[in-house]
Amino acid sequence: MVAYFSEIYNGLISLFIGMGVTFKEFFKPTVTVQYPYETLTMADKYRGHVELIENDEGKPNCVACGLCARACPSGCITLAGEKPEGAKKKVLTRYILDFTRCSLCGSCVESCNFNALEFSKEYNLASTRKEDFIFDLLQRLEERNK
Amino acid sequence: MNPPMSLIEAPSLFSVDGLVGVVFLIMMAITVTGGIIACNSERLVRAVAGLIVCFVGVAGVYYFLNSPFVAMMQMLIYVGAVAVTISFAIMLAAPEEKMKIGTSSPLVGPFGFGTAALITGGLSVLAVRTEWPVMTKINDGSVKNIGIQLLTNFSMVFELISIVLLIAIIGALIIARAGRDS
Amino acid sequence: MSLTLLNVIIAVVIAIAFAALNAAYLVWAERRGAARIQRRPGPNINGPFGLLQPPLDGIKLMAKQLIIPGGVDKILFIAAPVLAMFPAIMSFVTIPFSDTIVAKNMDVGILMIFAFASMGGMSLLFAGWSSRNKYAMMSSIRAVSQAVAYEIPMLITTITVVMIAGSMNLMEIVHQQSSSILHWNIFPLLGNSHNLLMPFSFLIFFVCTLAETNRAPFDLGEAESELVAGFHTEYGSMGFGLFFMGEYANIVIGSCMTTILFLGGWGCPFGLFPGVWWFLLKLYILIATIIWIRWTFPRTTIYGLLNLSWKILIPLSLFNLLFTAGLIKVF
Amino acid sequence: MIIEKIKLAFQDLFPVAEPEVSAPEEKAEEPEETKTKKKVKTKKPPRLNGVIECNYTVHGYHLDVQVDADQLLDAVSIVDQAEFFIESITGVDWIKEDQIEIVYDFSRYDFDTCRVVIRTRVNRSSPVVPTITDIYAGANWHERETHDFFGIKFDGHPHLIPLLLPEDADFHPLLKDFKA
Amino acid sequence: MSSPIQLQPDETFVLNVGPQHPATHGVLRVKMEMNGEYIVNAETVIGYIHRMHEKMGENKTYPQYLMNLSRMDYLGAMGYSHGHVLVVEKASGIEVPERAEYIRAIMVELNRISSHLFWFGAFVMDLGGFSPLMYALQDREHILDMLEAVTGSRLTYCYFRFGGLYNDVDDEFVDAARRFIPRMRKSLIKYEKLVTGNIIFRKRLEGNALLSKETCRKYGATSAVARGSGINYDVRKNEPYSVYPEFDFDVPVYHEGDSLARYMVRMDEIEQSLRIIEQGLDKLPDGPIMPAKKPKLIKPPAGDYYQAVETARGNFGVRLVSDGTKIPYRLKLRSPTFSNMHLFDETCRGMMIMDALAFMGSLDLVIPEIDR
Amino acid sequence: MSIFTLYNNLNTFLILGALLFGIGIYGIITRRTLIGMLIASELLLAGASINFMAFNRFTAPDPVVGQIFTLFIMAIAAAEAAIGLSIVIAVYSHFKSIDAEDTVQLKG
Repeated sequence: MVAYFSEIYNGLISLFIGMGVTFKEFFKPTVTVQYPYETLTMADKYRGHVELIENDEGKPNCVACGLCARACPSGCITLAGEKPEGAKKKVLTRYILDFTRCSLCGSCVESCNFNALEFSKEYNLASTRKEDFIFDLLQRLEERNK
Repeated sequence: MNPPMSLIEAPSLFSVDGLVGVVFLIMMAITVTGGIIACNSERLVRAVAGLIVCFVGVAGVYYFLNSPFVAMMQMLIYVGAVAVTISFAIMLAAPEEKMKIGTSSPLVGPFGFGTAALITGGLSVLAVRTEWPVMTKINDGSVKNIGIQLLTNFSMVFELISIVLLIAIIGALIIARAGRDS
Repeated sequence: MSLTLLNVIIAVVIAIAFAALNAAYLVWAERRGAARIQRRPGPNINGPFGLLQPPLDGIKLMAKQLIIPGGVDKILFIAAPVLAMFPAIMSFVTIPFSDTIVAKNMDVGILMIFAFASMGGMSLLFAGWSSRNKYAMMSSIRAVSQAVAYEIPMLITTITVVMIAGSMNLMEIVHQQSSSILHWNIFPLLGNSHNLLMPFSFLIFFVCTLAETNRAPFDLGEAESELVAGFHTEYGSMGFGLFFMGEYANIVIGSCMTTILFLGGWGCPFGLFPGVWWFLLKLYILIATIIWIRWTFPRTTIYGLLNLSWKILIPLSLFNLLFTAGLIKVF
Repeated sequence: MIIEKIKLAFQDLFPVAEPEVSAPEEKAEEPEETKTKKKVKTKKPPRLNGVIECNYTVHGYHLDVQVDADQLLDAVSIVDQAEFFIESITGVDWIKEDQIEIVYDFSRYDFDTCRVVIRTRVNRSSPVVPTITDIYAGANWHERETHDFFGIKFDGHPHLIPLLLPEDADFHPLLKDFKA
Repeated sequence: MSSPIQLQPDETFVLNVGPQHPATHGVLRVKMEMNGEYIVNAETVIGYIHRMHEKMGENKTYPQYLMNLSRMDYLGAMGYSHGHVLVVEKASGIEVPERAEYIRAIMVELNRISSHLFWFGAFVMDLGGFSPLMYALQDREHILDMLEAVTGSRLTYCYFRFGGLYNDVDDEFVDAARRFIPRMRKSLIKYEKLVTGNIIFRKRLEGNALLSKETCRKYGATSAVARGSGINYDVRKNEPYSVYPEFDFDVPVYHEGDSLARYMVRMDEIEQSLRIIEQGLDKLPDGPIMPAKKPKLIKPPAGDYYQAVETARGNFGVRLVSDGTKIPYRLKLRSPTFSNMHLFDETCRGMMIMDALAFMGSLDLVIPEIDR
Repeated sequence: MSIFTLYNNLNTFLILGALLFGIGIYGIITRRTLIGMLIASELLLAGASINFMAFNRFTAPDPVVGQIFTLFIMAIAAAEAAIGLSIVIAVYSHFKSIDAEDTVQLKG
C-alpha cells in the first residue's frame, strides 16, 4: 500500500520537475536563425564548392595541370588549357565543376600546388534545375571581377 | 397537458411554434431513418451508425416529451456505452467478409417485412382507436422527483437493477474469458 | 419551450463561431507556445505575431482537394469528421460563461455535456474503421478503449462535485462556489463539505480531460511515431481540418468543465468583480497548461494508460466519492 | 590465455604436420617494407589449411584459421564454445586463382582479447558453403549480404533472399568480373 | 510488460512499417505480422539506400575513398573515418604525429557526443516527447559549429588524412571546447530532470525488450546494446588504439538489458566523452599534424589487415585486403548497426507495437550505415 | 390538426414507437448474424421505451414512473448488450463465425 502511494507521489513529483524545466525554457530567448531572412557568415575554413583564385592581373593562377581532376573522387572537374606560343605556363581555357557530383571533400584544393583553388563561402545553393549546378568557374571568376 | 385538438391553432412554418414542429419532424425522421439503416445496411458497422442516429433521434423525441434527463441518459448510455460495445464486438469478432447479411431463404425478407408491417399496423390502429384516459398530474416529473422516487418507492427495483448490472458485467467477463482460453 | 428552442438555435450559431475561433487560435497558441518552450519563434511571418496564420491555414486546407481513398466506407468516412466537431459545438450550448452569458441553462447540463462527449469517441471509431487503413484501425480501437476507461473516473469525480453542489445545473454549481477562493470545489474549505481530498479530484478530472480529448501524454490515438497519424491518417483537406478543430474544441469544453466544476466558474478568487473575464482567464490558463504538458512529456503506452485509469484513478476517485458522501452526511 | 587455448582446439581439426607448413609462410609475410615489391611479383603457393598466429599490431587479429568448407561448422563451433561473438562474414574474390574466400570474423567481449579469422575457399564455379546460422543466429544477415555480393550459396540458410540488393537482383557486384 | 499472448494464426495481419514511417528514421522497412497490437513476427527489410560503398572502395585510390567513410554514418562520421585511416596507416606503416592523434581523439569524442545527442532527441521523440529533441539539437549545434570551424563542414567531415589531419585546430577551438564541457554537463542535468526522471518515460522503458548477454553474443551486438546487457565491451578499452590508453575514462555498463539500460549507457557515455575531451585538451601537445614525410602515394603491402574502432554506434571494423597496388583489393566495412538491427526481428516477437518501436529507437539506428 | 403540432399528440408517439418496434421485428427476422439481431433488439427496446415515455407525458398521473421505467429499460439494455456481446465473442472464438446458422450445433 505504501509502495502504491509512494509510486504515485514520486511519479507526480517527477512530472512537476519536468514541467519546471520546460517552464524555465519558455522564458529564454530564441536561438534559431530565421533562415531566408537571416543568413550566417560561414567559418573561415568552411568548405563550399571551389572557386579559382586570381592573380594580380585578374587571371587565374591555374596552370591547367589537371592534378585536381585526378584527385577528385567523383570526377566532377573537367578542365582544359592551352599553351600560347612563347608562354612558359599553360593558360586555363575551361574549368567546369559539376557540382551535382561534388561531395565537398576538398581533395582538389589539397592537391593543388599552385594556389589556384579556394573554397567559396556560399552555402545556400538551391535550384530546381540540374544545369544550375554545373559551374563554369572561369566565367564566375570573370563575373566576380566585373 | 393535452388540450383538445380543435383548440390548437395551426401555426405557420415560420413562427416559433412552427419551427419547433419542424424540429420535431426532423427528429422523427432521424429516428425512423436510423432504425431502417440499422436493420438494412449490409455492413454491421453501418448498422451501428444507424443505431446511433436512431438513438439520437429517440433522445430528441424524449426531449419533446418533457424529460431532458432521460434524453441525455439515452445518449449517454446508448451512444456512449451500448453502441461502443457493439462496435467493439464487431471489430473483435467479425471479419469483414462475414458481415454481409444474407438470407438463408428468399422468403425470409418478405416474411419479415410482412410480420413487421402487420405488427406495426396493428399497434398503430390500436393506439389510434383507443380512447386513452387522461389524468391530472401529481408532480412535474423533474429530475429531483425522479431521484426521490428512485430512492423511495422504487428503491427495491433500483437495487435489483444494480445487482443485474453487476451480474451482467461479471458474467460478460467470465464468458468472454472462457471464449479466449478455448 | 418554443422561445428557448429559438435561443438554442441562435446560441448554436454563436457556439460554432466561438468554437471555430477558439480552435483556430488555439492552434496558433499551441504552435507559438511549443516554439517558445523549444526556444524557437514559431509562426511569425503572416501578420503581426503570425496572427494571420490560422485563417491562412484554413484557406489552404479548404483549397485542397478532398481525397476519398478507394475502398473506404464513404458515408462513414465523410460523417466521422463532422461527428468529431458536432458534439463539441453542442456542448457549448449549455456552458455558462457568466451569470448572463449562457445559451440554455439546463437542469441536466452536466449530463448533456457528457452525453455529447460520448459521441466524440464514436467519431474516432468511425474515422478509423472507415479509412480501411491498418494504422487508423488500430488507432481507433485504442482511442475508444481509452475513452471508455477514462469516462468512468471522470464521471465518478463529477458525481463527487455534484454531490457537494447538490445540483447538476452548471449555473447552480458555480453559484455554490462564487463567494471566494475558499469555496471553490478544488479546496472546499467552506461550503457544503470540508473535503481535503478535492485537489486530488481536480487532478483526476484534469488527467481524464487530457485523456478524453486525446491530448499528450495520452495521445495514443494519433501517436505519430507508431501509428503515423492514427485515425486521421487518410484524411486530408477540411476533413483533417475538422478533426483538428474538433480536438481543440474538445479541449475548450474540457477546460470549461474543469473551470466550472473546480475553479469557481466566473467567480473572482477574492469574491469581488465576478465576470466573464475571470472565466476566460481561468479557461485559458488551463488550456495553456494542457499545451505546456503536451510539449513536456513523452507519450504513455496503451497498457500504461489503462493501468493508470483502472489501478490509480478509478480506486482513488471511488474512495473520494465515498469519503465525500461521508463528509456530507456528517456535516 | 585464450589464444593458446583456441589455437590448440583448432589444431585438432587438422591432420598432423599442418602447423609446420604454415609457419614459414607466416615468416614470409612479416617483413613489411623491404620485401613487398618482390613479393608481389613472386607467385605465392596456395596456402594450406591450418592455423597461423598473426602479429596483432600489424594485421589486427590474432589467429588466422583456414579450413575446408566441410570443416567450417566444426571450426565455428569451437569459437562459439569459447564465447566469441560474430563480427562479420564477407568474401574475397580471388579471380586469378579461380577461388572465392569466405572470411568469418570473430572476437570476444573479454579483456583477454582474441580476434579469430576463419577462412574457407571454394571454387568460383560452385560456391557453396554450409550455413552457420544454426550456431550464430546473427550470421543470417551477414550470409545474405555475402550471398548478395558474391553469389555464395549458404547451404541450409533459412531465408537466402537478397538483403541489400533489390529483390530481383541476379548479379553479384563484388565479384571482380562484375561490370555495372 | 509485454507478455506473449496466445495467438491464432488466422487472425493476424501484416503491418508494413516503413519505408516511410515516422519511427524508422529513414528508409527502413519492417514487415510486421500483427495480432491486434501484438507482433507475431517481424521481418526487417533493408537496403533501400544501399550505395555499395565496398565496391566503390575497389575502384578508388586510398585518398579518394576517404570521403566515402563520412557518408556511411551521417551522425558520427568521424569515428568511421578514424577506422579507415587507422587500418590504412597500420597497413602501410605510416607514423602519425602525437598532436594529430590527440586531435583525432578529441574530434571523435565530440562527434560521439553530437551523435548521442541527436539519438537522445530522436529517441524521446519516438516516445512522443518533442521538446528534448530541440534542446539536444541546441547542444549539438555548439559541437557542429566547433567542428565546422575546424573541419569545414558540419556532417560529412572528411577531416582525417593518412598520417594526420586536414587542418590544425586553433586556440579558438580549444577555448570553445573548454566552454562547451561545463555547458554540456549542465544540459545533462537538465535532461536528467526532464526525461530520465520522468515517470512516464521510465515506465515505458523499464523491462522493455530484455536482451540477454547470449543474444548479444550470437548477434554480435556491440555499443550500448551490449553494454546495456551487462557486457563490458568497448573497443577503446578492450583493444586500445590511437591514444585512448592515455585517457582515464570508464565504460558505463548496466546489467538490466532493457531499453532504459541502453538509454542510460548512452547518457553516461556523453559524460565519459566529456572527460576524454577534457583530458585531451589538457594534454594536447604541440607539434605537426602531418608526418614530416607526407605520404604521397599510398600502397600498403599485400596482406590482410583489420582494424576495429568504437564509433558512436559500436564496433566498426574495416578489413582491408591489399594486393600492393594503390587501389584496395577488397575493403569490407563491418557496420555496428547492421548487427544491432538484426536483433530486432527476434526480440520484438510478442511485443506490442509501441514497445517494439521504443526498442527500435533504443538501438540507435542510422539507416545509411546499415545499408552502406 | 397541423403537421407542426404533432408533438402535442399522444398518437404520434405511439405510432413512432410501433414503427420502431416493427423495424426491430423485421431486423430480428432477416438478420443472420448475432450482432445484427442484437442491434435489432435494441430497436425493439427503444420502441417500447418511447411508448412508456409517451404515456408518461400524456396520460399518467405521476410523470416520474415512466421515466424511471425507461431508465430501467436502458440499464437492462446495457446489461443485455454486455452479456450478448461477450457471448458473441465467445461464440466467435469457438466457431470462427457469428452467423447464427453456423452455430446451431450446441455440443461442446
